[in-house]
Amino acid sequence: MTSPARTHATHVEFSHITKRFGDVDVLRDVNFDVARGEVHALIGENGAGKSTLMKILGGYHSPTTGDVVVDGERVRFTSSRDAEAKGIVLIHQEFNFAEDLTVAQNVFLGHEVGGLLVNDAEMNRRAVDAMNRVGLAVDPRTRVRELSVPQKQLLEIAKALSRSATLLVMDEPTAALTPGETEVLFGVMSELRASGVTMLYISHKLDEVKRVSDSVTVLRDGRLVATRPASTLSTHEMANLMVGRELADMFPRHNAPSDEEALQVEHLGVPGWADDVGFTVRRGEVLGFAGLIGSGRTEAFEGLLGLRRSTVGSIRKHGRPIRVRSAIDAARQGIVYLSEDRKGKGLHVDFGLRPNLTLMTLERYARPLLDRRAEDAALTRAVKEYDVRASRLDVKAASLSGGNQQKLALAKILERDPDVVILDEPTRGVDVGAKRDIYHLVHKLAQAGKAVIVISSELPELLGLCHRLLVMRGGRIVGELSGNDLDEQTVIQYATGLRADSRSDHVHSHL
Amino acid sequence: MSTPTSEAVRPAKRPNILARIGALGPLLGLILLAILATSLNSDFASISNVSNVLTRAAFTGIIAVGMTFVIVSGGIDLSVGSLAALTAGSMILIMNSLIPTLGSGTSTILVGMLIALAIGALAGLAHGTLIARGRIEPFIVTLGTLGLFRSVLTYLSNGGAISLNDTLSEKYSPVYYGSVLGVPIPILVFALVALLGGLLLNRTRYGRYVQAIGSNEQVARYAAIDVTRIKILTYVLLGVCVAIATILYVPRLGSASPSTGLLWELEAIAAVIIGGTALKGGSGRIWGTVVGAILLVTIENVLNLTNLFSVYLNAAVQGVVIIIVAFLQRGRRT
Amino acid sequence: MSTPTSEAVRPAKRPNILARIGALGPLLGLILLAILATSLNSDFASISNVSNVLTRAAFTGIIAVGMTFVIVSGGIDLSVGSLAALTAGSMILIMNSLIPTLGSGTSTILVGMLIALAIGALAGLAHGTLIARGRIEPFIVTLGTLGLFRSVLTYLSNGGAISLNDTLSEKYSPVYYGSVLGVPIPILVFALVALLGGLLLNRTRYGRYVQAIGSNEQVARYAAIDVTRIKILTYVLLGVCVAIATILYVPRLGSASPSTGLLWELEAIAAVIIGGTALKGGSGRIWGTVVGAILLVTIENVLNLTNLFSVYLNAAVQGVVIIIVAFLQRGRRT
Amino acid sequence: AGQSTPLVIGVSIPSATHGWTGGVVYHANEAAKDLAKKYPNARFIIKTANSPSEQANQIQDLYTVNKINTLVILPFESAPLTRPVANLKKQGVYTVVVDRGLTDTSAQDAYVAGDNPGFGKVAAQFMGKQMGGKGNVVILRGLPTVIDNQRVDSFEAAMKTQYPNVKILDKKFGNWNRDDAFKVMQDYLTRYPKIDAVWASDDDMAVGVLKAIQQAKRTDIKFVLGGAGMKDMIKRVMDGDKMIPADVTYPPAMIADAMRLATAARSKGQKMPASTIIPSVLVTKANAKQFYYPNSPF
Ligand SMILES: Nc1ncnc2c1ncn2[C@@H]1O[C@H](COP(=O)(O)OP(=O)(O)OP(=O)(O)O)[C@@H](O)[C@H]1O
Ligand SMILES: Nc1ncnc2c1ncn2[C@@H]1O[C@H](COP(=O)(O)OP(=O)(O)OP(=O)(O)O)[C@@H](O)[C@H]1O
Ligand SMILES: [Mg+2]
Ligand SMILES: [Mg+2]
Repeated sequence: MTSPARTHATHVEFSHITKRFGDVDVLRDVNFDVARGEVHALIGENGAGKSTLMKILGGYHSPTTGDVVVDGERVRFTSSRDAEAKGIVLIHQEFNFAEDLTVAQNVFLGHEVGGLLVNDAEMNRRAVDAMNRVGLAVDPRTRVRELSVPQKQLLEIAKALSRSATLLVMDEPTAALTPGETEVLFGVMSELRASGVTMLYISHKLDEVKRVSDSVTVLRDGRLVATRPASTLSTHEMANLMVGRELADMFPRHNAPSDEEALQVEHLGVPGWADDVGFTVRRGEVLGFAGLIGSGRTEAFEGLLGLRRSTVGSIRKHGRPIRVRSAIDAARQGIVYLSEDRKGKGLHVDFGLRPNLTLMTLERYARPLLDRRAEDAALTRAVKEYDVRASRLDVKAASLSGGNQQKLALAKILERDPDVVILDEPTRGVDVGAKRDIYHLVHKLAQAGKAVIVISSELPELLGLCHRLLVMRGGRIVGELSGNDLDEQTVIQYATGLRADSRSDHVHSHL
Repeated sequence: MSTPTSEAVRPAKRPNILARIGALGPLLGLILLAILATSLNSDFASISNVSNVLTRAAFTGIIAVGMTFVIVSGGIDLSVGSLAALTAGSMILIMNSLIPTLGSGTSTILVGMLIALAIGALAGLAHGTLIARGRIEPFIVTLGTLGLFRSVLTYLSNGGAISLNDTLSEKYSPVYYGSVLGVPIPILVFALVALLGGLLLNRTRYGRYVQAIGSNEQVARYAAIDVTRIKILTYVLLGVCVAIATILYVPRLGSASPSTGLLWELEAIAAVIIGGTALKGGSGRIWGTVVGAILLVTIENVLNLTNLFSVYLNAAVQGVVIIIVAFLQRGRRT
Repeated sequence: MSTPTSEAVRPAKRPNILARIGALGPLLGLILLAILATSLNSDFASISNVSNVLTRAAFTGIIAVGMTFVIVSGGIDLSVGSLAALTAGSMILIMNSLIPTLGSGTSTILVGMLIALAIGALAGLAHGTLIARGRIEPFIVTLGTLGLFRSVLTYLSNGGAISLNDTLSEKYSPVYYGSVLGVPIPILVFALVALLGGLLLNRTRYGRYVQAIGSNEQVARYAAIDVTRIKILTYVLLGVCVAIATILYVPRLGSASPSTGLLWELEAIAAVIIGGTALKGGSGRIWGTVVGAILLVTIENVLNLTNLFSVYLNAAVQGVVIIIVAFLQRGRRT
Repeated sequence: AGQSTPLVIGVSIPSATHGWTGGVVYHANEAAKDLAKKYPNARFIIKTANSPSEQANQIQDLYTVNKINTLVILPFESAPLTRPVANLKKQGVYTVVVDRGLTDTSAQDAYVAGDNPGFGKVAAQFMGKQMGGKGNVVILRGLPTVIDNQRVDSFEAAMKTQYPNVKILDKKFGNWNRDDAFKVMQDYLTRYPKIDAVWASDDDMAVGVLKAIQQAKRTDIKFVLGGAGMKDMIKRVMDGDKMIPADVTYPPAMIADAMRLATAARSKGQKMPASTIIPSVLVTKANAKQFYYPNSPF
């Protein structure tokens, strides 16, 4: 985006911001300006302090020392309401919903429309309008509990848009979005930009950063590394600034999968979500699942694992028929699933790191009493292996940064040493360095003879990572690509229904 | 670039029929019970019996409406029965002592009522403050005051009963025994409280905030909701509901004793939960609570009207019916 | 993955002093109370009194240990007092009826104990199944059985008491009145149960799963934990604890009646919460529960030893002390 | 013998949860004040309990810590307190049991009691006579306890033998509680179109019964008989209230009698009679004055 509407007045100035949690310095003397009307990207590794800095701006935290200056005026926010009074609205990295309330009630929570009695009809209407802007069409009377992760992400954005912001902070808004939704969001962003709204944009998707932002600020380990015009930085340079070293080959070389089938699923149905899904994955193969939000990928696999009501024709593992009625059966069969919903299904955020890591492999530490020292050793090893960055090992999982939580969740399921690994959005919220690590890990797993299924909304990731790709649409598998067919346009055509195969013979022809 | 919109652009489905029946569970239970009762003893459906049942349901029902707010906000109050007893006792003592100055007429009764409301509100304020500001578990705070309130009443009454002066009692009695257009006053008040409660919970900011806090306190704080104040208010509201119930209760027997209001807390909480409000808070429905309160009284009534079981087993039958009704509306867990 | 960690991970640090005092709240309360009591009446600290207090704490204490598991897993059980009564009654009836065949000796008593354990475990199984499989609110299920169990006992006892045969009673009495190396048997059993409970909760897979379920059931399900089975087991465990408490209790009074175990549920839950376990589940500590149970009995004991307050106000003093202790360890909310 | 050793008398009673126990607590406290003046050598410690096991704890504490040498106890219930009292007796405490006899009489030194079977019998005889030997009666029972069983059984037995034409329609628990009695009576009234008299069996319950009848505006019920001797009810008998023609005593003051007897005997080192029964008396307009204690809470 070029910048016709851009003015050069400073909108926000961060001045010598320091933030400590306990005895840990999370931000150290951060200084930079955000110009009015610009899209200012904030990038940095997981745990660099991006979210913390934005929470300070949004009034959710106060800085330990230093000041936030808005419109030349030093501000001390005591709550998000103070920040909103200044037109500052934050879209959180982690969702903030009262899940028992409806979509519209959440959108207007704290800003209800109406007099003595609230005007629900009006709020429902306006919520629909706000959601329309981001391409989300759910009944405003649905309880948020019933939404999927990407829908919640879109709703967070819609909610922020319903407030009239002059400064909009977006903390990884696209982490859970597919390219389609991401495009819609960018459309909204350029509208906002045209109307003079300043935006702070955090993302680990550097190509997006390159595309939408005017300036880029890089944080590393709580310190400011640089603030540069986006036009002067390539994504490669951004990555290097973030991690402080050279990052080579994002995607590892693919080894050829074996011919031995690891998992074969036929006629999987999840009422209301997926219909007649069937696929085969071989040992050593990385199989991708692409599709738009709502295409039913998550639900299909949750159904497969017995985590929701489902019907299935047959499941074979290593050629033998097996029954999977629950996640317990699946785990016993060596099949594990990483949920896309980290907070709700993936991690016990109120637990420490150790019990989270060892939860699925406790039998290893029971002799018969749990050997905490052995657990700690496992944690120390895993923290190193997966590069989980925590200030201390005895903190709650909730206080890890988003990306580090993701690494912990991944470590937890891989602790079981499974045969079939299903990863739903494995790199959601993960920084570029760690992403690369995860990609290499996936291939290491494949090389070790495991079958890996990756569900992802990042097409480049799927294309770079997978041997083979299945595309879902409307709860069905509509296309399959492999080898030289793997190409972005084709996937999008399948996903959006511009192209269709008669799926069953296509899929099976490859077996 | 204009990639087509996501598939999320699909209308969300309406809850299915089964889920809807689940939501109607308690009502269904009540209707089944009523049919059963009528077939066992046709007097059950008589106007006078129905009016008795509803009048009795009014006390715990009104308290249960207040309790719904507390539970939806994520709290609990075990002390309501004791508070009712203390309020009744204090109200009677004060009214009796006012006779020399205010006479034994309407003004004394009105003052008595105001005092009851004040006691209820103050007790609620104390609870709310200890819980929301003192950050003590509501279970513990109200377990403590459960003992405290009843103890103070016992002390005031010297272990016996505190009786309202006869003339006053006569004057006051229409508040319980009177009726408007054939409908007993307690039923009218119950209906009014339930209606207002329903409006407050579902159609006002306050009610919305109560639900938000119960659903996720952190989110409520992030939405700049004054969590402390809203929480305190739920307890005050409940205290006022207890006071209203007591105001209706006192003219019934004209006395208060250490056994007044015994176990009302269990009944009120049970009414709320049977009505479909989750004990862990977040969402609830007043009409469910009303049905729950009526259901509980009806079970007792049916047992009194029939001789199907040994009297020793009354509580057993109640227990089984409660579990069955809860089963009818179970499982809206995801 | 082998990126070198940029920042050396610092070793785990001990939580700070304030947090520690908070965690020690109930113990602090107990110590303060003991000092106060000794200054009021020096006999408080006598060995015989301390042993009395601990022996009494054993009943609800043992139940509270089981209750800790239920509460940590996110459940509740209101029926423990009734279950104790029913277990005691059935156990006595069966032992009495066994005398003709097994004689009035140890074997009859052992059979009685086994039956008590079986009843407790079965009741727990029923609760757990209704709650975990039937997906009914634990509050409702156990409120139902609270009435049910006591009712059945009342029915069995015809409203009166069920007394153990005298000879048997004599034989059985050492289980309560006896001691090993000067320590009364109930205290030993209590210590053993608490120790095993602590190990089970903190040092076994089962205990970890219980905490995981209470903290977030959904996450536990996704982590391939058999949520249903673990939940059912917590209720079975509690049922067994109730049975153990009953086995110790029967020789003390040698009888069971409709008032046996009255309000034990409140005491047991209060002990758990005072001990620092959150009512909403997820985490808890057995030693806290033990301290909580002892604290509750101590308050009563101190009130019995002194004449500071009118007898009418006993419950008031208890209530206030409970709130104060809870306040001492409050606010570990984030 | 024990002239010089002080007399430490522990009094253990159920806490005041309804009118009658309220009266017990009141009379025990009054008697203690009274007796402490009369016998400077005697000290009284009064404790109330909410349950049998709490009461068992209490008497243990009274012995271990307060070092009582005489115990006057109104047991919450008979069976569960038999062993604990026996235990104290074994330690040398003089035990006086009031109202509810222990299941093993050797556990007590003396027994002072009301007459539960007599209570039921006197009530039945009065009602039968008052009804002219025929008509319908409903009964409200107390709580499921031995006392209640004794009263109701003897009421029914007396009625059956002396007035076989009086029909007992039903007997449900009113829990010795005004509110519960009100509800049960309401439902009796719905269920039975013709009731001639009500045996409320307790003055607290009679209060609820009367209100229910009043509300239903039923005129078929000729009278209600309560019991225990609550002052308001005695007053109504005294005043000639048609609905309350009589009462049957079961005086809560029996605790005071027991304390007096025990103090008198023990201060002289004597024993009390093994058993003192305070009969249940029919109170009518003629003798009501004798039973009226305007200062008692009950
Ligand atoms: N409440 C808290 N208590 C203690 N430490 C915290 C707390 N919140 C954040 N931290 C720590 O502060 C550091 C910065 O976290 P922050 O969430 O700002 O990172 P981030 O840059 O947003 O990372 P990500 O890209 O993974 O989202 C992390 O090491 C995190 O563990
Ligand atoms: N058959 C359907 N009827 C109504 N709505 C549907 C249907 N299928 C999907 N949706 C909508 O799509 C939402 C989310 O779909 P889902 O989570 O399955 O997508 P996904 O393929 O897993 O994509 P992602 O992984 O990106 O979330 C649902 O909450 C629902 O509103
Ligand atoms: Mg972040
Ligand atoms: Mg998904």
